[in-house]
Amino acid sequence: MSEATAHSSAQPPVQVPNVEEVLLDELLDRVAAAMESQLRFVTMTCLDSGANFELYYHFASGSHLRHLHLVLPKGTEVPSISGIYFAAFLVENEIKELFGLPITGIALDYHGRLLLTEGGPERPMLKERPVEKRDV
Amino acid sequence: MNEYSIGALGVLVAPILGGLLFGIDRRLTARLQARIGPPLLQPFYDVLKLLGKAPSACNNFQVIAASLYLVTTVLGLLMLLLGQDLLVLLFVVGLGTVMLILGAFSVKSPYSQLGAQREVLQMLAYEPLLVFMVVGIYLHTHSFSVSRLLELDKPLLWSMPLFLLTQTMVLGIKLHKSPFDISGSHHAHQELVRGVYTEFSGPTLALIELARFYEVVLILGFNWLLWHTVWWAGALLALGSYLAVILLDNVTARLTWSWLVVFAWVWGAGLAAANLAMRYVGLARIQ
Amino acid sequence: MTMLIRRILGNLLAKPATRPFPVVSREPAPGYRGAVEFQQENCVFCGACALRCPANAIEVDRASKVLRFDLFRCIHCACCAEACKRGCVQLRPAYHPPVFERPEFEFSGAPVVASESRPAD
Amino acid sequence: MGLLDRARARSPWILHFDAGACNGCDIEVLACLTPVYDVERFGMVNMGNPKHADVLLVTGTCNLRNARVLRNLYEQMPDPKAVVAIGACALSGGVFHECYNILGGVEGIIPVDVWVPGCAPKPEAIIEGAVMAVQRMQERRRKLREGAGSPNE
Amino acid sequence: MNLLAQVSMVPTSVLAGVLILSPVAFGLVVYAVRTKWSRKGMVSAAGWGLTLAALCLFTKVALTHTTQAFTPDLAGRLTWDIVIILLDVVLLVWFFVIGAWLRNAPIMLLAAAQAVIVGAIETGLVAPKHHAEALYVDWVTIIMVMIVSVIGSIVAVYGLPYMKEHEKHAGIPEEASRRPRFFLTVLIFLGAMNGLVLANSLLWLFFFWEVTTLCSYLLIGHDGTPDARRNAYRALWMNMVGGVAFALGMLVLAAAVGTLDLQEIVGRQVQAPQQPMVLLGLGFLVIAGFTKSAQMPFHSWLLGAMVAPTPVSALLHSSTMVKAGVYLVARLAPAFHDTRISSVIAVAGGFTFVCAALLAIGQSNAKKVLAYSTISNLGLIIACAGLNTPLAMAAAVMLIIFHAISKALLFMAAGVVEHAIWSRDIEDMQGLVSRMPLTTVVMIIGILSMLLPPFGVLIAKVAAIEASVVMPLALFLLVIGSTLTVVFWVKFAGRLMMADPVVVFPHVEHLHSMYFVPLLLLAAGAVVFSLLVVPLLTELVIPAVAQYYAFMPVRTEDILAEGNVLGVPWPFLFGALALAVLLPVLYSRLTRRRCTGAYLCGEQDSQATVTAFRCAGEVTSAVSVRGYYYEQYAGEDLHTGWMTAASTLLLMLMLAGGWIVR
Amino acid sequence: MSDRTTIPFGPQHPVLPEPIQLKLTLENETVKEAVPHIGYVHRGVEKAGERMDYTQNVFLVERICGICSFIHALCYCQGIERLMGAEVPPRARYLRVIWSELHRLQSHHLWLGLLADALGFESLFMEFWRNRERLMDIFEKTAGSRVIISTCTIGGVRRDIVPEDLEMILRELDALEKALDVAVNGILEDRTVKKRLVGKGVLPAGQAIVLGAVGPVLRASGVPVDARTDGFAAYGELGIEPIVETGGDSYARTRVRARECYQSIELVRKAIANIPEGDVIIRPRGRPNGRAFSRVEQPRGELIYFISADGSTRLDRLRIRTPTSANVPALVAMLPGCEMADVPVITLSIDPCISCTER
Repeated sequence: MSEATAHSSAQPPVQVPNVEEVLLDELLDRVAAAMESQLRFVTMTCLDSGANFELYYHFASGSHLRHLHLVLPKGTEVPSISGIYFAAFLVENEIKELFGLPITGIALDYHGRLLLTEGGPERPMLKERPVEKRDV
Repeated sequence: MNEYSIGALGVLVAPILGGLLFGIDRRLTARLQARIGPPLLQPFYDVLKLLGKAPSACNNFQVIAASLYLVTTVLGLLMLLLGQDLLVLLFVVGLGTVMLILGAFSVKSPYSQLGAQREVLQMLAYEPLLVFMVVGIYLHTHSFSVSRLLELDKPLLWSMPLFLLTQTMVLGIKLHKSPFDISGSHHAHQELVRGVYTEFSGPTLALIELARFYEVVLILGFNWLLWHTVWWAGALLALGSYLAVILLDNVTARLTWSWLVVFAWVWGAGLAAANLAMRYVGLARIQ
Repeated sequence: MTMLIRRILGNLLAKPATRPFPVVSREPAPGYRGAVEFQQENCVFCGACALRCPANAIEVDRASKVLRFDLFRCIHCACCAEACKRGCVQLRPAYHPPVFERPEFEFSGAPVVASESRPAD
Repeated sequence: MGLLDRARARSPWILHFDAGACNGCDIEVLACLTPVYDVERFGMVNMGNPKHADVLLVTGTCNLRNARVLRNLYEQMPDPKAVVAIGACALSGGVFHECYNILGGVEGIIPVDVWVPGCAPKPEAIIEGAVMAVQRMQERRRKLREGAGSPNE
Repeated sequence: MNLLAQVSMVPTSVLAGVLILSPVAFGLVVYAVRTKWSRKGMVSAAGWGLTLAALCLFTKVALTHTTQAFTPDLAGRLTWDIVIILLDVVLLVWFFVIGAWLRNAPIMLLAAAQAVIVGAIETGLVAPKHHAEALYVDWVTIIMVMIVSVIGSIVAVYGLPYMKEHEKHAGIPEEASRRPRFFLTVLIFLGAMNGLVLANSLLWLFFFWEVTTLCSYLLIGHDGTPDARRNAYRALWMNMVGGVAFALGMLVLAAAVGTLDLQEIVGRQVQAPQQPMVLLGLGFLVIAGFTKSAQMPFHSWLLGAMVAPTPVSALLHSSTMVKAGVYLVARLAPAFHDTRISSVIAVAGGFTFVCAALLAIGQSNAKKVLAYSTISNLGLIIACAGLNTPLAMAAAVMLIIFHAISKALLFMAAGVVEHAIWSRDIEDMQGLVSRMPLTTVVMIIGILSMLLPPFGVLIAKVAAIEASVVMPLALFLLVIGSTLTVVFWVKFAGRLMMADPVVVFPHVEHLHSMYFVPLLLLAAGAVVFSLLVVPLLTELVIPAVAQYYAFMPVRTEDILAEGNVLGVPWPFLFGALALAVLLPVLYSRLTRRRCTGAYLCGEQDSQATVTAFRCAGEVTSAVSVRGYYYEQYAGEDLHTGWMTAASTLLLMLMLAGGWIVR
Repeated sequence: MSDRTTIPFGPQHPVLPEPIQLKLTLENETVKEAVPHIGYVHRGVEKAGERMDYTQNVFLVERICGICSFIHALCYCQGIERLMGAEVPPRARYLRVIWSELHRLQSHHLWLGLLADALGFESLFMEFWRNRERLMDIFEKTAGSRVIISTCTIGGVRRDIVPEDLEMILRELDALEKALDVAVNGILEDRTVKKRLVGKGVLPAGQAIVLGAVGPVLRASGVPVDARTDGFAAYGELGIEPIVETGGDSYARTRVRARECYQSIELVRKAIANIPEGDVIIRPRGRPNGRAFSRVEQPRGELIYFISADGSTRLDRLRIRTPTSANVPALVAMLPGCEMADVPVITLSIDPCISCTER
């Protein structure tokens, strides 16, 4: 084994290309535009960055990924895009359930019971919530 | 040997023969799939084990249904052995099948229900074929009884060759073999789990399995009738169609119920009718 | 269909593909990451293996020099073997046989305590 | 009774339930059915229906949702029955110990008779486990019979 | 023996009078005295009277072994013939008035046509008048009289509580009750039906025939709803078409044979070479039979008739009135023995047998299934009559008996269920076994008695198939039809039996005694008569058939040699089956079984009171299983067109049959 | 009472190898509605990925799915390598292709076998799974485990394959290809199988894109999207043409997968022929920092990892989008209108991997 072609640990953070910032009120229009240009819906990603939620909407045209980036303070309601992209219903339910991000109007709403079961953890993906290890 | 001892012997020997046939089926299927397969006696182990399981049934009727299924199949076999009326035999055996279906219907379980619905359609598919075969026999002997048939000195096969095909089809349907296994199969890898058998379990299921031992002998007995003059020729004929069904099972996928009914009625009943028509025309010419 | 018929009839005539397990046990390949074995005599209880284990199957108490290994947690990734500079942990090419009861494996610096079992439930 | 015991030993029908495994153990369970391993030699058939099964093979770490299913399935299996837990996840939760939605193994949800360690265990180990489960079932019956003093159930 | 001897001394004409007139008299009392007790008393009295009279007639013939044609006397010059003619006139005028009242030209036209034709016969315009014996008694007649009187009485009694509840549900106050009119009509019908089966003179037969048409019309329209009126009207005009065909048949026969004496027509026809004209006349009568028995293409009226209160369906539209059609065809059968039209009748009957069974598969309305099954079975009986061999005729008679019992039972049970759940939909009856176990068991017995051995219907069906081997086409139809029959019955029974697998002993429902007793009687009848199938066949049916084919030597052995049904050791079979039922019951008593609910892929909700499972969103959802009706294969819309066309073609062929070279 | 039949299809169902429930609403035997109920396999891997050391995560993500475990690890490692700016040695890249393609091959064998089984074609199931055992043996010999081979790691691979073993792989693949001809002929040309597959679960290209379908499902609808064309690992050098069918039905999906088996065999052969000598691993310096996407092609389709790291040993966020979660909406859209008997076939036709979907 050889030593690596080394990078210093102080390298600048790598950035994701093709990210467009969007505001909450233009979200649906932008998604509709994506639909019109026949972009394939890839998925959504939610990040808990303290006071805010960061939402990425990932789309693809052919093999190229494009992202919409939405930052919003916790507690803000987000409209569902499943009316435009039905495929988003699964991941929207998931985000709603795991992060507690209020997404409204999901085409097929599981009401917070997609993945989690009563009596189990709630909103486990939030940062401030330490995960209790469960023992039998 | 009087007829009672024949009957008693048949009732005792048939399940052994049937179990062995199923054993051969499983063993042969395994060998066709490059496996070693279970021991030849596996079906007997299965039945014994099921008998020893804790009694569990969803309602009393299920037990009655299973027992009627068994008893009618045994009765059917007895009637065959004692040279009784074949048509009555068919309906007596049909009673058992209907009871099995009703037993499956008696539980509000979707898989059992759908399985039962499809079993009804299976009956719809094969029952006419059996009746036509019996009619074919009548046209030779002017009697519906087996005993009269046995007095015939020429094998039926010469004048009823197409019935060998329809009988093979009936066998395939009855044994739930691909492509006819719409309502339940031995291995549960199908959309209806085990179809009609889903809700039967433990000793109740054992009765059904035992009934199936008798049933396979009974159906093969029908095949045997096609060449009754030389006993081993008939047995070979029966074994041949049994092996053909196993081979077919291994080279086809399961098809759907609508296909089955159409196929059985167009091809099965078609072949049967063609053969009967040949016979009728032949008889008319003789007269 | 003809190809398949030929194939299955060929199967019928050929020897079955079934390995005669358990009559003849087939040795796993030489590099197989199977049974975890500890050479306790060389162990210095540095805890490198425990640190690297993704499944927390190894527990090392550096103070009292005790190593506990939970077979039921082990995912056979061989991280411990990679981590151990002294070669005390190795994955032998053999599989752990099934057990009726949860085995307990632990050893300490000295004296050596053999593995023993406790009832599972 | 000897005959019945022999029949029992030779005809364990299998129900396999995946309680949240990664599929690794499941495909190894399935591989047991295939020509190379062929568990049907031991009379084992994958029944897929708890009402017909004798041995329950469980893989995967449980969560609340599939634990409910697992209990239901176990409940529907007629006695005598045995449970084989397969793979690190079913044994203890394995690599998923940091996950929030696991209960950590099958034990505690239903009684387990045989543990098959490994990630994923080899098909040989799974077959061995199933055979051991049958032994366990027999032993339990023998004990029960000796204890209760009645030869029949 | 002394009593029996006395019974056999009673003149047949007296018994006939009791059978025909007493129900009418009781009916008039019911109509006049409008109290609960008069209704109960009179209907019961009529029932007992009819039953006793029928039994007396049975005993008498059994002891004397004679068939007998006779004409009862009335006072002096006034003969019953004249009374019948007068009543006929009244009846046809009544029909005309109904037509006028409905402002319906076809009805008026049909009534007028009948009047003209009957007038032409009566006035001797067509052929010189010839004396015809009015009534005739033989075994077949007696079997029919027994069915009409016994089952009719049972159904009439059952109708008492039924109609009460029926009116209560419809919100009709006691003062405005139409029950007196209802029971009057029913009782008149019973009298007329007895007259019909006893009649030997075609004119008498025609009169009673038209009375049953009228009763049917009144009873179908009894509820007075638009639906009821529409269907009553349809039943009326179709049956009047049959009436016209009947009258035409009489006309042709009167011209060609010169007599309206049924026995004589049959007798002469058997001896003489078959003349096309006579066959045409017989063909018209057969068409009349087809309309009354709701054979294709006339089957739609019987389905419409299902709007009537259920006792009507049980009595008129399954066990008795519709049997008049097949009875007539069967009566005539020896006359066209060994002719081409006989074959056409067999095929037409078989065709209806298959088609109605197919259409029954597509129905989810329980009464419609029963109606289609009735049509189907009547088709089978007609096919037997068409096959026209002693074995076939024996099968036909057996079918008439067993079908009457089972179908009346089924209709009555369906009526009880309807009054409990206020629905006729089979889907609403699913799991009935856990809500109304008693009724369901009765219903299941009824269903099983329609399709399984060792019940009589099935034995008759086997005999029919065995008889049909002489005719490949009919054979084909019978085989296909029997299989289709199994499908809809098993589906039906399956729906009733689908129970939640809970270990609670179902609460047995309380049944009104006037429901319970009739149901019990008929269910017991279905079982007992099936047990007695061998003596029934050898002692009753075969002698009847032998009388029938008096022109050819019929011996029991000959009939039985054709088929082997009776060679089967039935008692042994019964024993084995009984054992197969009893042992599990015993076993279930002795062992404690465990029920773990239905298999629902592991997601069964054991807390739920019904069979339910957890699904998306962790919600509990009840399992619902709908029956299959295969609408895409067995839908009414799909088939009615071509079936009507094909069956019409068959009827044409039958009429022309006499001219087609044999 | 409802005039429709509602039945639970799963979680435990013999034709479903994994727990998922479809609540089917039937009219006669026609499916009117199918509502998926998942969560039986949800463990919370994304959260565990934030709590475990980023190097240990390799073994965690491998166990998201045991069928394509190597490719999960590959995707994760490529993401981390991107964040650390690490360059993987060429031999390691070729070995990654070899193991990836062998995994794809075994996964497709597994799937083709399961499909045959769901069709009641037991002997064909046995045939595929018997052939698959050759691949399992290859894994055991080259990687030390049959299922979860744990050879991919950050900076390369943990084991080299010695030349004799490469030879052995080639020999085995030759034998496999011969056996595959028979089995593939069985599933693609058999009339009974065709009757069950052709025209079942049709997904037109436009709908497939809108529903976000990926992998063989998308390609079977005529859309040539294959992440391997991005050229990760050694795919750039080896060259790859996406396999496309235009039928859009279950049969087309079966064809795509069957043809991909041959493609994988070719790729492995090419990779073995061209494999360079040299190291198989580097030890990258530093810690991952920043946000990066990693995208690879799993047997089931496009697999995407989104990794957010802040320079510590724990990741800030590990988001995993698996191909099946992208194909489930397509499944929900395809099922209504099909026959009950076709439900297993259509469900299988997206090659569902529930443990991927739920993580």
